Amino acid sequence: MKNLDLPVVKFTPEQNKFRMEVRNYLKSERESGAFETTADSWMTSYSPEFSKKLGSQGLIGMTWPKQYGGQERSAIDRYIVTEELLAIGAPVAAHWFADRQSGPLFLKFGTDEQKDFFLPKIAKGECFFSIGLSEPNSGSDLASIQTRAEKVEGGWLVNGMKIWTSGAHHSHYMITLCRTSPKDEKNRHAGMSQLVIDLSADGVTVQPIQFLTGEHHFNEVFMDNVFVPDNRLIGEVGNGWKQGMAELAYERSGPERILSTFPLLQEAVEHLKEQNDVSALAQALQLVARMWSLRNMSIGVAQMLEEGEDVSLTASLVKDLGTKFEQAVAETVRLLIDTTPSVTSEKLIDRLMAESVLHGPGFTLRGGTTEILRGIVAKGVLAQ
Amino acid sequence: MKNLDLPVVKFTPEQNKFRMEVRNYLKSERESGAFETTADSWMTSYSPEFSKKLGSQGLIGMTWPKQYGGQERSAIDRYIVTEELLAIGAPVAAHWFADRQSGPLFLKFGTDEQKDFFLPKIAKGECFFSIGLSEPNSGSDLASIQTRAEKVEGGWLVNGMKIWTSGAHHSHYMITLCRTSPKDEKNRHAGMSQLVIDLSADGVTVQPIQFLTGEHHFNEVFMDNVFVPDNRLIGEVGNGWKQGMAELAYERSGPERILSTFPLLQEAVEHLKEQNDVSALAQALQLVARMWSLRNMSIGVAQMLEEGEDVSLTASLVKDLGTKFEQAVAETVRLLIDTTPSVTSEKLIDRLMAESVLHGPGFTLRGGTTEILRGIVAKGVLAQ
Amino acid sequence: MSEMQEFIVDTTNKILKKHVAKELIDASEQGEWSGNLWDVLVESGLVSVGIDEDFGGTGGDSTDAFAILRLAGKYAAPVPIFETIIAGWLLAEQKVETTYEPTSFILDLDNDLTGDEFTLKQVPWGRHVTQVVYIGKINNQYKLAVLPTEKAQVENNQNIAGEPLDNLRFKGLNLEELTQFEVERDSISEKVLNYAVLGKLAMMAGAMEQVLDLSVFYANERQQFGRSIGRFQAVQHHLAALASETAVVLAALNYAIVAFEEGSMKEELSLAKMKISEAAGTVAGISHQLHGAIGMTHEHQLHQVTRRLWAWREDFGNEAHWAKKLAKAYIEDNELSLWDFITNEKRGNVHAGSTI
Amino acid sequence: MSEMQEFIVDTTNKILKKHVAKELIDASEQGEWSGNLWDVLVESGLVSVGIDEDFGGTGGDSTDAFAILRLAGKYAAPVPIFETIIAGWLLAEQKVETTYEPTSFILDLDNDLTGDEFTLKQVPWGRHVTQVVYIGKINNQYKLAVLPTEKAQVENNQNIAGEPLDNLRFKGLNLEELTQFEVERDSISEKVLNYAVLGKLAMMAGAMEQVLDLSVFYANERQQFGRSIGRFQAVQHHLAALASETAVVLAALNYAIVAFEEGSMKEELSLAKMKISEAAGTVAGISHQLHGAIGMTHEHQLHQVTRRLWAWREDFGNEAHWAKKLAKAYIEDNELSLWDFITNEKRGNVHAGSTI
Repeated sequence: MKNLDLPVVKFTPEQNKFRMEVRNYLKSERESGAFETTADSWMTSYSPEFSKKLGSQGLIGMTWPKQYGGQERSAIDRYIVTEELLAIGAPVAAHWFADRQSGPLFLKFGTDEQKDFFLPKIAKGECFFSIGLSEPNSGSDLASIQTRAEKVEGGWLVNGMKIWTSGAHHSHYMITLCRTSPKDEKNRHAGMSQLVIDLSADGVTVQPIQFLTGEHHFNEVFMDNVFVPDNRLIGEVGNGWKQGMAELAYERSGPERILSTFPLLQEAVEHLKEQNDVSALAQALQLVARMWSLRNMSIGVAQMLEEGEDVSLTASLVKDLGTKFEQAVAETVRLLIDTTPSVTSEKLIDRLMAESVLHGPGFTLRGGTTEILRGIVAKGVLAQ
Repeated sequence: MKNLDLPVVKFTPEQNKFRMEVRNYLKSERESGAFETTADSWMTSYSPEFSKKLGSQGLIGMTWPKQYGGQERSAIDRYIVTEELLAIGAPVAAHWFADRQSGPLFLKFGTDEQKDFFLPKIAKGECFFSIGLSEPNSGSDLASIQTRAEKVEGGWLVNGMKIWTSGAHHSHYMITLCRTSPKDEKNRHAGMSQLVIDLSADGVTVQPIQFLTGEHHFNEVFMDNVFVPDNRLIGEVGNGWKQGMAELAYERSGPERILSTFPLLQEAVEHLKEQNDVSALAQALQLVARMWSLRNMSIGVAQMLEEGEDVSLTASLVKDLGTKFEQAVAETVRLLIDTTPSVTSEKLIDRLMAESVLHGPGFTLRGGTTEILRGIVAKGVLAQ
Repeated sequence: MSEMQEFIVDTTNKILKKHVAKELIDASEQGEWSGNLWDVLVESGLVSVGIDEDFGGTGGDSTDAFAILRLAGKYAAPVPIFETIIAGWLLAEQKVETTYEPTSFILDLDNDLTGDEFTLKQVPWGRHVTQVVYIGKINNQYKLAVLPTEKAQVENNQNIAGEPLDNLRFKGLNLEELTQFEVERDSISEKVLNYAVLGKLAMMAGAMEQVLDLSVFYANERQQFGRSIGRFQAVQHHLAALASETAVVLAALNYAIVAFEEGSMKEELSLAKMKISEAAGTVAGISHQLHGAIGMTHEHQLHQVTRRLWAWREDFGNEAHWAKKLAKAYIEDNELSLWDFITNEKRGNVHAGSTI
Repeated sequence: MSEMQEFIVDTTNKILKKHVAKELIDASEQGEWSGNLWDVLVESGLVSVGIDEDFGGTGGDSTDAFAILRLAGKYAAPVPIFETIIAGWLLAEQKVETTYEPTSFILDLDNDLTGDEFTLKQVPWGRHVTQVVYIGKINNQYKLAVLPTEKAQVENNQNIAGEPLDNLRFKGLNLEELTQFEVERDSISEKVLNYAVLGKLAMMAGAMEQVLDLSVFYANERQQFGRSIGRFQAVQHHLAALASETAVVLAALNYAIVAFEEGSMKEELSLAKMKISEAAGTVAGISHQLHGAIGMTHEHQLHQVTRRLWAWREDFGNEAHWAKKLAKAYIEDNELSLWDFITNEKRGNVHAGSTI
């Protein structure tokens, strides 16, 4: 069995100072009414205005080369910013995927033209991306997708349908996994490619999938003879699966797998502290101990990513544990504090509880279900 | 989906009176030093003297016909006695399997001669049985057993080996599942029969399997050309699997799937009550709520068994939930009371904690693992 | 189950199956009043079961009513049947004839209504009921009073299930002229909680039955990697856990109902509430894990029951609340050892009447 | 990891792998003294790591010592290496030269030794050590004192792992003549707990690594229904959970060790103890479920580590104990919001010396 130790990252005084700057900025934004704290804000709290503000503060695309509008800061600096945004429950859903996945994808596989065209706009918080992966009936088996791109003069003709596409009704583009050659049962992951689809192009229809609360975050995206020019293919033809999987590593171990319900935990701890309820606070702090440990782990993985090491196993571990932790927050807090969960309540804790409970089931489903992650991990450890 | 309601059983005043008689008897026995309370006593606490006392009190084979030494009492009366024995942690391991499984098996499938010969001795607490099912490598797949009985003049010649046989070093007989015809891959459960093997017979060797604590409860039983006379075959040749499965229903839903760690819970609750620790007591009482509900369920299944209804699904539910509850007792109590678990401790709670923790993993393994039970349940509900 | 009760269950089941479609629940959560459904329930006498015919009720006993509420929970019937039945019982005990109007009730002992302007907070179904049975203080005296909502201003609010939980601002109501009765604080509180908790527990049990049904259906239906997902071990484990929790919840509920019916109920209420509220979260969580993404959509029916489980488990205090209450009583009023406490059956020789 | 530390880990690993067989642990649990193993550890200087050479130690720092203890936990090394190392640190701080004798220590602040007859209760490895470092009162004054065990009568007792936890009855020892030092109650208590808790956490982390290794081996090895059980989804879930818990435990441990080494440790100790003690039970439970019946036998190695996890998670207070302690401190001494508290890093500019 391979050693499971991860690097211990010590934040430097400069980093701690930077963290406080970000925190103070966000607090003042909240005080000025720019946003309200919500649970699960990275998935559900959408504000193009606020994204633009963050862009102007240099807080999007932070690690990217300056030439593309980035700040050339470290992954740890970006980690700090991400944490601060989530801890305060800021509205970051609009630019989230572009910053987290699409940008890094372009940097790794994109052409110079693509980098020049997309990255500066993303970094300004003015260009939003969705990720087109799942399809009806593909379920967890992404190799079975049927959206196909046919080679035509000067580009590709795309037909098919994507589902569960977060934010497609707001986004400008969708990075779309398509079949560019027919399925080969012996090599099920071959023959797929990634295309950038302009969501305002002819032939694209976006239809809402209402979330169980009635909110609109997810969509079905229909593509009917959508023309995609050659220069909107990312990386190599047929290499889409591999590229997409590399992309997934970025999303498994970040603070958003730990902090989605943090605003509720924070509110609960403050309440119990005020009540001098040692016994209940102790139970809440047991959650904090889990969170602190997970955070150490997540930061360690971020450091490994920075150093270009393989994190497929460890990132999956973080996500599996982290999303379970996010769920545990609501289920524990409700036993410590009497609440009437309600999204319309004027009481902050009632509202945060409602948001955490209602979004809770999604935590362990999105970005790879518990079942899938555990399969990955088990295969990882069995093989070693 | 079938209705999952079970009968609600109301104990009659007579039954409640009987319960108090049994309870007082057991308390006085404990006070007189006949036994010490232990956790998991039905599996580990062996006392032929005490079994004999219970027999003389008419508390073994209670439901059987008087003609065979029974008391012709109801299944509910027997349920009451079983509960009282477990709640006080009395040493009942010696006669447990004979009373619970072997006696009923003889009553259902045995010849008159077998009933005359075995049942009165069992009811007196003088004749103990083991169950020979598992074999090395059979794991959960009992159809793969290899012990074989070959027909010879006047009986059978048995060769093979059984494993995990509880109490074989104390018992007089072992009811042994054997192959009486070769395995048929199309009907894997056919061709097996049940034979009563005299554990003192020539060719039988009993070797201890030490429990992880070093205690001796389990055994390997080797059978080398053991002759079993014709009159020691139970039921029909080739019907052993079916008979054995019917036998298992008796063992899935009884109080021993709920109460193995009850002595620890009781001790903990008394302690917390003395300490006036409302918050910790509340957490302990949450276990009591689980237990009370499970007990209602278990009594309902007992009633259905009495009425001859099919309980294969519901009994599995009780066992799955009950054994998890038994484990949860130790894991919850340790968070409410500081202990130093030790089997040699003079403090009762430290000793009960040690017993409960050490035996805990076995609760969900014995009598069908969690995995097997859940498979049974899932197939049951999916088919409806 | 008595023949009478079988008939009631059968009738209720048919009515709800016919009249409660997903769309009806959606519309109700959007603020519409399920008038047709309500009228059918009224006509069938189902909103007044457990009330003697002398007081305008349908007869039958509380066990019949709990069986109806279990079905109401199963179908997530979007009407104040729970509130109306229990308000009806409370009024009938004061010899007030039942009206068949949609009625809510609220137990708020810390509230004290005075003057001619006051607010009732978080009144279930407030916007749709014509009267509220209020149990709390009026001019510093504990009262059970009937407040017509005609003149109340409604401030919409809702619970996590989208059920109305409105603030009612009353103005110009003459408190003197209300139908009202003096009550004793502790005994009325216990009575209301007994009715309300048991009723909600029945609804939760019904909702769990529905969750299990939906899950079984989905596991049989849904294909992945070329076979129905019910054949995967992880899904089987989920199903088994759902079946287990549902069965044990029913065992808790049914025992509590029998104890109530016999007039011997004591800690059974706490224990049942503790177990069932705990199970609600487990069941909802597992069913969503099993359903995957589809279960997170508004289009799928699952959330209509899981959101109700999440809301209802908190109603009248969650399991931790009741556990603390029981712990206090256990320390203060109980001389028994734990085993004596658990097996303490005063039932079997008690036969209190149960028709209210 | 520094080169020096890699070397130490490597050496320790080789020694323990060679000398700690299952039979050695069995014999120790039966009461035998693992003399050979102890001698090798002494000769290699591993029982005196973290003590300056001026005081007879081997040098190295506490991080090296925790790395050794992690391996001692992994192999379940049946010797008082944990106790000896920490007792050595406590003595070296009082400028007492280290002796390489097997030594235990006990923090018992409520105890007050007087006269010439007294008992130390539950002394780890009491029967096998030649001296005990006692931290508690002597004639009503807080002391750190060295008690030779020569004249003590041993009453055997053991923890759930079969490790000695003996009562020592001293008679005829002159308290005046002991090597002893006055200490301040709170600061010595904090110091001892820091060392002891971190050391035990390292051992627990090592034990969990071993549990994972054994489980992976078993899942690959064991066949059922014609294939290795590692191919069953339920078993894969168990393995994934074991790997997750082990990884997160290491993340907790390593951060706490760095904070300790840098002299900035505060709540890290509580948080690590809370997480790791919690994980111990999870890991032990899952591994037994995965191993099935074989894991319940004395013959199999698994219980040698799982029983230690069950014992060690309670040592020096379990997670609930530390959570309460932290909750009290959080209420009394902390002005920060939770997020400020979690991200409050005074580290990075502190570089306290770490060799003791």
